[in-house]
Amino acid sequence: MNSIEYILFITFIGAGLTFIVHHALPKLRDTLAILVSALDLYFVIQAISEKSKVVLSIADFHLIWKTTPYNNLFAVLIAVLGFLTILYAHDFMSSKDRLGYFYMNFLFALGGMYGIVYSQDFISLFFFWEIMTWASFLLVIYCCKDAQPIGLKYFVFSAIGAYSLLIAIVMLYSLSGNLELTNLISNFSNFSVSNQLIVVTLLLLGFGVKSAIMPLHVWAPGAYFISPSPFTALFSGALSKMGIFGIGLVLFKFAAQSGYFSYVQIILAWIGGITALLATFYAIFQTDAKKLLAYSSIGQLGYIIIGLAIGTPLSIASALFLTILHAAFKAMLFMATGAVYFRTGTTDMNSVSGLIRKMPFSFITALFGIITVSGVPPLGGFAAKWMLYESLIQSRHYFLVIVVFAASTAAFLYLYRFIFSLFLGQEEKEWEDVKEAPLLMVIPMLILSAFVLVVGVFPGLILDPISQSMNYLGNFNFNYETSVLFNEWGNQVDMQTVVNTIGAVFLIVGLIITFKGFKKTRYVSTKDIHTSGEIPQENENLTYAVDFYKPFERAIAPILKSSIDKIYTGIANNLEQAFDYLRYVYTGNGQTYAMYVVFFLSLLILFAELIFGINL
Amino acid sequence: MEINWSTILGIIFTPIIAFIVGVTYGGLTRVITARVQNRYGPPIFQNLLDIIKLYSKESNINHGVMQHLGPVFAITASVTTLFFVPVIKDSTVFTNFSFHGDLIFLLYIMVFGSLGMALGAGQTGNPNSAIGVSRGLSQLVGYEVPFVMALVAIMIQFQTTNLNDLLAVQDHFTKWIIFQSPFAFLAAILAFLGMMGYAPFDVVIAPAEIASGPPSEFGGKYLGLMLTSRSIFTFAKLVLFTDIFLGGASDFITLLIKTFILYMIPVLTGIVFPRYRTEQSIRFFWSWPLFFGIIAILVVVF
Amino acid sequence: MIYYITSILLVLIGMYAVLVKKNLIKIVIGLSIVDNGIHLLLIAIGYVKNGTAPIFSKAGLQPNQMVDPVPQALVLTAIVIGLAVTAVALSLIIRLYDHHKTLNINKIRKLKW
Amino acid sequence: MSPVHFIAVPLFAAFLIPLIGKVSKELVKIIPGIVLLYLSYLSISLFPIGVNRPIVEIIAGFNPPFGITLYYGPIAAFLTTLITLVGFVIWLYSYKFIIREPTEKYYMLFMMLITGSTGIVLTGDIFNLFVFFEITSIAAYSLTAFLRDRDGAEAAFKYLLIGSFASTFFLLAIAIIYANIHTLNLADIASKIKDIPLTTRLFILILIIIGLGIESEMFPLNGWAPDAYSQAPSPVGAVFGGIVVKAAIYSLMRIIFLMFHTADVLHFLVVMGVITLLIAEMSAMKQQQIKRMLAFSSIGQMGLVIIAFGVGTEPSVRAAMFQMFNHALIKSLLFFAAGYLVFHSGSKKISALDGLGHDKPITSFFFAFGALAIIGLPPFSGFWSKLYILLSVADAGLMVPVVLILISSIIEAVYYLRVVSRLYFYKEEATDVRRTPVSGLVAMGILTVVILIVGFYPNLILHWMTPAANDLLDKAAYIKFGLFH
Repeated sequence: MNSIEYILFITFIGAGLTFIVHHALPKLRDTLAILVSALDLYFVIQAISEKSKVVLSIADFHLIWKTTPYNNLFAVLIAVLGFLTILYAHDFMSSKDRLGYFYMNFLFALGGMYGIVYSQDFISLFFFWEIMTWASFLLVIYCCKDAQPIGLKYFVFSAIGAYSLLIAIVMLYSLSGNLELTNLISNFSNFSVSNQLIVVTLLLLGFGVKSAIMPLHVWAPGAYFISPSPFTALFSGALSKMGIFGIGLVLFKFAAQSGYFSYVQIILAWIGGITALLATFYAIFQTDAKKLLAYSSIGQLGYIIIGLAIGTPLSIASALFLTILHAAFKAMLFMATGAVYFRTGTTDMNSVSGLIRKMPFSFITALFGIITVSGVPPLGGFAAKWMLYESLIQSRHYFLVIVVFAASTAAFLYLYRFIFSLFLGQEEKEWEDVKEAPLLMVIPMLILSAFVLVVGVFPGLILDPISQSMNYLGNFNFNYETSVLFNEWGNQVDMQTVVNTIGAVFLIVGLIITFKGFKKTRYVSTKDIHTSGEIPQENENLTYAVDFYKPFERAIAPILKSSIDKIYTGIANNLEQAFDYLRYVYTGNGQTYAMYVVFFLSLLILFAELIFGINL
Repeated sequence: MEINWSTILGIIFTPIIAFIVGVTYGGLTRVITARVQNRYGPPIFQNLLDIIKLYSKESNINHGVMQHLGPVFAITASVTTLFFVPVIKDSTVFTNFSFHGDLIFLLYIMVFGSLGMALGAGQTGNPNSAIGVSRGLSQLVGYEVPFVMALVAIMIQFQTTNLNDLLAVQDHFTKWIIFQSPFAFLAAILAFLGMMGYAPFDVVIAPAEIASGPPSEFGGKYLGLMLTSRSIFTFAKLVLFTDIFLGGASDFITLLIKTFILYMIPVLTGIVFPRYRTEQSIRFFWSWPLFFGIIAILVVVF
Repeated sequence: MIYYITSILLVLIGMYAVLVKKNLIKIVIGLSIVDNGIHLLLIAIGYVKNGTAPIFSKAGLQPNQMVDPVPQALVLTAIVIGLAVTAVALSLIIRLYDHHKTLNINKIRKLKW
Repeated sequence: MSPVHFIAVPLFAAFLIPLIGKVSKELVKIIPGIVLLYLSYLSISLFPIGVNRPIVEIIAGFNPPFGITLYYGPIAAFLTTLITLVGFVIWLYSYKFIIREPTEKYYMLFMMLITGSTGIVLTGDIFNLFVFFEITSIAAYSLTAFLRDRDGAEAAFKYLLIGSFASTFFLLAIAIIYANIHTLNLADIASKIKDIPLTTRLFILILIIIGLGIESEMFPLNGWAPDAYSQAPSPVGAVFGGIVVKAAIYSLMRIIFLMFHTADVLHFLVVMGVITLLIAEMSAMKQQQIKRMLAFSSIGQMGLVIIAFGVGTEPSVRAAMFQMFNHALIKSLLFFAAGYLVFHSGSKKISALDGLGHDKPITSFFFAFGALAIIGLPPFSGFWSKLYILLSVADAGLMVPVVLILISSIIEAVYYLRVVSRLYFYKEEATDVRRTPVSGLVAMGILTVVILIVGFYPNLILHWMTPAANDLLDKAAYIKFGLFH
């Protein structure tokens, strides 16, 4: 057996085993799950050097899995994130019931993702796509009754996506009689233009649903919100990246072969841009931390899609860079939120506040997370954003760059609100007894925080595998050094200098201000504040959280008026109503049914020749 | 690593010069405002005296580590911005690190300080601070958009994102970008009004309404540090605008003249205008400045 | 020819009863009439004018002088089946009447949609 | 060992059961199991022979085309195996489920149903086909009303009304065929059908479509189906969905492929299949009762099968048969699970199922499993058949049906998942202490395991589908073997 076989085998068998173990030896369950994900990680790394290939014949198809640089990139992402989230889940989930179900589906989702990224043919891709989808669906509805409609919405959208994938696959099969990726890629230019266009559109639609691009995103906020936090981290960090994985593949392996590629690029890039902007605006007005992060996630995927769609080397690099980074920082943020939830039982930003001194590590994680999201140097987010802007400007997408910039500036708003509401502000009595999350939850968060810091200083570390996978996607070369980024005009940003400067100034001034009058500097509680002479009462609410961005909301009110979600709900309701009318043909009267038969008979007789032809 | 004395000199002297100039400009503002309003006003060095007084306060209070670090974030951003802007054109000393960063980097490092301050202000638990931050960030979204449009227009026009390259282009005063790309300048200077935070865009600190907003809980060494940072940052921004639009400066006299002229624009506007509400100012930035920005880009494209 | 016409008429009459009459018994009668019409049709198919029974009862009898035996066999089977169906139908009607106290088909529609 | 046993043994058992009922009630319950076990064994052992070369059995000593023949070819081998195996599982389930007297009648009718269905599949004579159809139908009417309640009788009467129509039209078609070409042997008819004038042939075709389409649940002829499925006892629902419909659809397709194999007829089938599928799935969406929902789903699946048959290429027919196989298993599983869920909740309503997943975890698990399988999610067997249907339909260039099939799949997923989520996530206090009997669980377990195994090794079944599909499509071979040429 080679590594890929091990990975698939271990994950799926492990998934089944955890379910059984949960009922037999509940104590071993978590250990087993962690072990499975650790083994996966080991074999994923093993697979990189091994160059494994697996061929499995099932039905009439050859299912092929192979390692390519592009596959490895995503596989490592999944493996690392999977391991950390399962580690995190151990304590987070400890008080929940139905853990066998949870871990089984968690591992199924992981296994589905491995199957997708390594697949070299569309059947296995679709097969595992579906497994991943239903495993994640089962995790979305895991919590409670309220999750059911949300889960159903997620499933319906996933099904629409999956089935448009399937239509494309079926079309490809009927066009070329084969579903192996390498074959299809080389055959693709032989298809007629309209077929090419339909296939590409359908594939993009299918992958786009998973990556929640704008008109198809409505499942995401609810699903991210309601799923248990360890899974949300994986969901947003890795699972949604499967869409990105597919889009990258479709764009550069298929669409790039045809003449209308530039139109596809522009449309997709603008969809990404609008996604980023609107999702950011929606995120600003959420009152729940997880929903806020969910919208943020949609927005970030918008950037990634822009990067892929632009298709210059620098932009693809930025997209892939952001893909990895987003996995890290969104996992960090969801984990930090999860830690808050674990201790306080809520993620409502209007009720939680002032946890910074109670949960310092969660705060640091959240802080690093938001700095990375915002793209402020010196953390990793800056490198990604920088490459994106440079490539947008240099590929002459002038207005798109404005949209993107507006989106990422507006992102400061929700990011600040996120960290302010949960960790800063008044330290209220209600949360006096809150403690830091358990060690096993803190460790993954800190590991990821360290990662974003290192990547921020040395983006080259990640750009190495990225440039390899870009060479797999096409002939994309770009210039970079371990800590220096270059744009296409040759201008540079030297992260080392930047970090040194920031670090030095910060340290010097920080030390001065700390030690100047150190003994006379007092800490006072947050009740001891300037309130224009009035002394705040013990139980007086001094937290400013509700309607935090009311002025901004007033400013952009026209944009927020329309809701895509409502349109979909309307359509769904009307359809159900229509279906409801339709079943009234079954009147319940036997005679009516007999009438149908006779009516159908006479209809057929009347139009016999028309229907059955004369060459019977 | 070989020791580069000019760099070290630059690192030491640039912040000091920036601080002195910034503080003096701050004092001048108060004088000018007073004169316009038919008052006598404080001495020019009042701001410097204030800062010295604040530093010399013996006892200080804070509400936690983020408040403690907030001003540090702010000054880090100010100084870093300053280091990545070529203060004196073609000078080996005052170019600092401007070759190692570009305009987009500057855009981001410029908000670094405000965000750090916002975090510090947030921890104080003073609702007024939070309200101020909310307003400030909203306004930030407002003016960043036209500003970026102006920058994008310029970047496209001159095919560079580095300030030194832009300086190299403007070797004669007819080639100053203010003349080559007037709409970009218009968009940028209107955004600059917001950036400086004078009236009509001073809703963030609105002293009478929300007790100065974000800085309201800061005192002593913290406030001193903030004011220091503010002075340096003002100078850095002025130099940046001078470099972009007015062809930079080859010596200090020119630099002072150009920056002073630029500086007077927000100051004088601030004296004559009343205060905008947050949504009004956002709408303002998204009307004329945005329009100028679009024109600027369209002009470049066609 | 008359047989064909009669059988078609019978089928139509039966159909009418099934589709229009509201009484369950009448509907079952209609079904039986339709059945009978088709049985008659089958017999008519095999009928040979002045033919004899399909038995070689006397020497020199040609096969084409005999009535076709197959339709008769079919009809016998079909009659038995029709009987069984009618029996089941009537027993169901009894039970329906027990539950609904009516034989009107329009009122027996608890299962719908 | 001969295919005659498939008909003779259950028929004999059916008549024996009431007699034995006088002696021992327990024996009555066991005999059908033994019979079905024997038939399963028989079908599996005959299978390789039948697939290699059709066995043509002469019943009454007359050679074809005069005598009645049984034609045991690949497709018959496949379907008898399916019927007997599903029949055996249904018996296993019924063993503890049918606790209501008179059990001997239940088993007698069940045996008659098996007789009729295997007869339909095996016979090579069109009138014989009619007779077996009637045997099946009469048994089915009676089984529908087995529970002796108000709704059962109503459903049975509707079924009977429409069913009689079906038999009438079918008989009429037989009469017309006989009038024209004086033969009843299917193979013989197939070889002579062109002798009939065109208009008559059209008329025959229409009558046959109506006659057999009623039992095949084709819209708009399927008014009886939801009522009958939902009012019959649960194992009978499984019998309808797993056995009767399969036999009916086979006979329809056999006749069409033998006698009316033209592009227009096939297109007509595709259109009817799509309409049936869509209307059934849409109607299922808002059903209040779980078994009625399953009934509509069943109709929808039949629409899918009809589409695949209608495409009429070898891969599509193969896919259709695979789908029939999967549907028989999965729908039986669903009916089984639904039977006990209804039993435990004490109501047929879907809303009464809230929280049963905690109370009755195993039964609920089986239902959820079946739901996921029938939606066509991997790695269950339903995935492969749906995939094959889609591939073959698209291969024939019919993209619109592909899209419509997938839309209906989404609808299907929605209503199934609604039920599943009710089972597990709508908590309610459990009150029912009765337990699902072991025999029922074993029956469901067997189906589950088969569904999973086939999901992982679809070739186990697919391998046999190719000869079966060829059997259905190759008219010449049928005539050749059927007439002993």
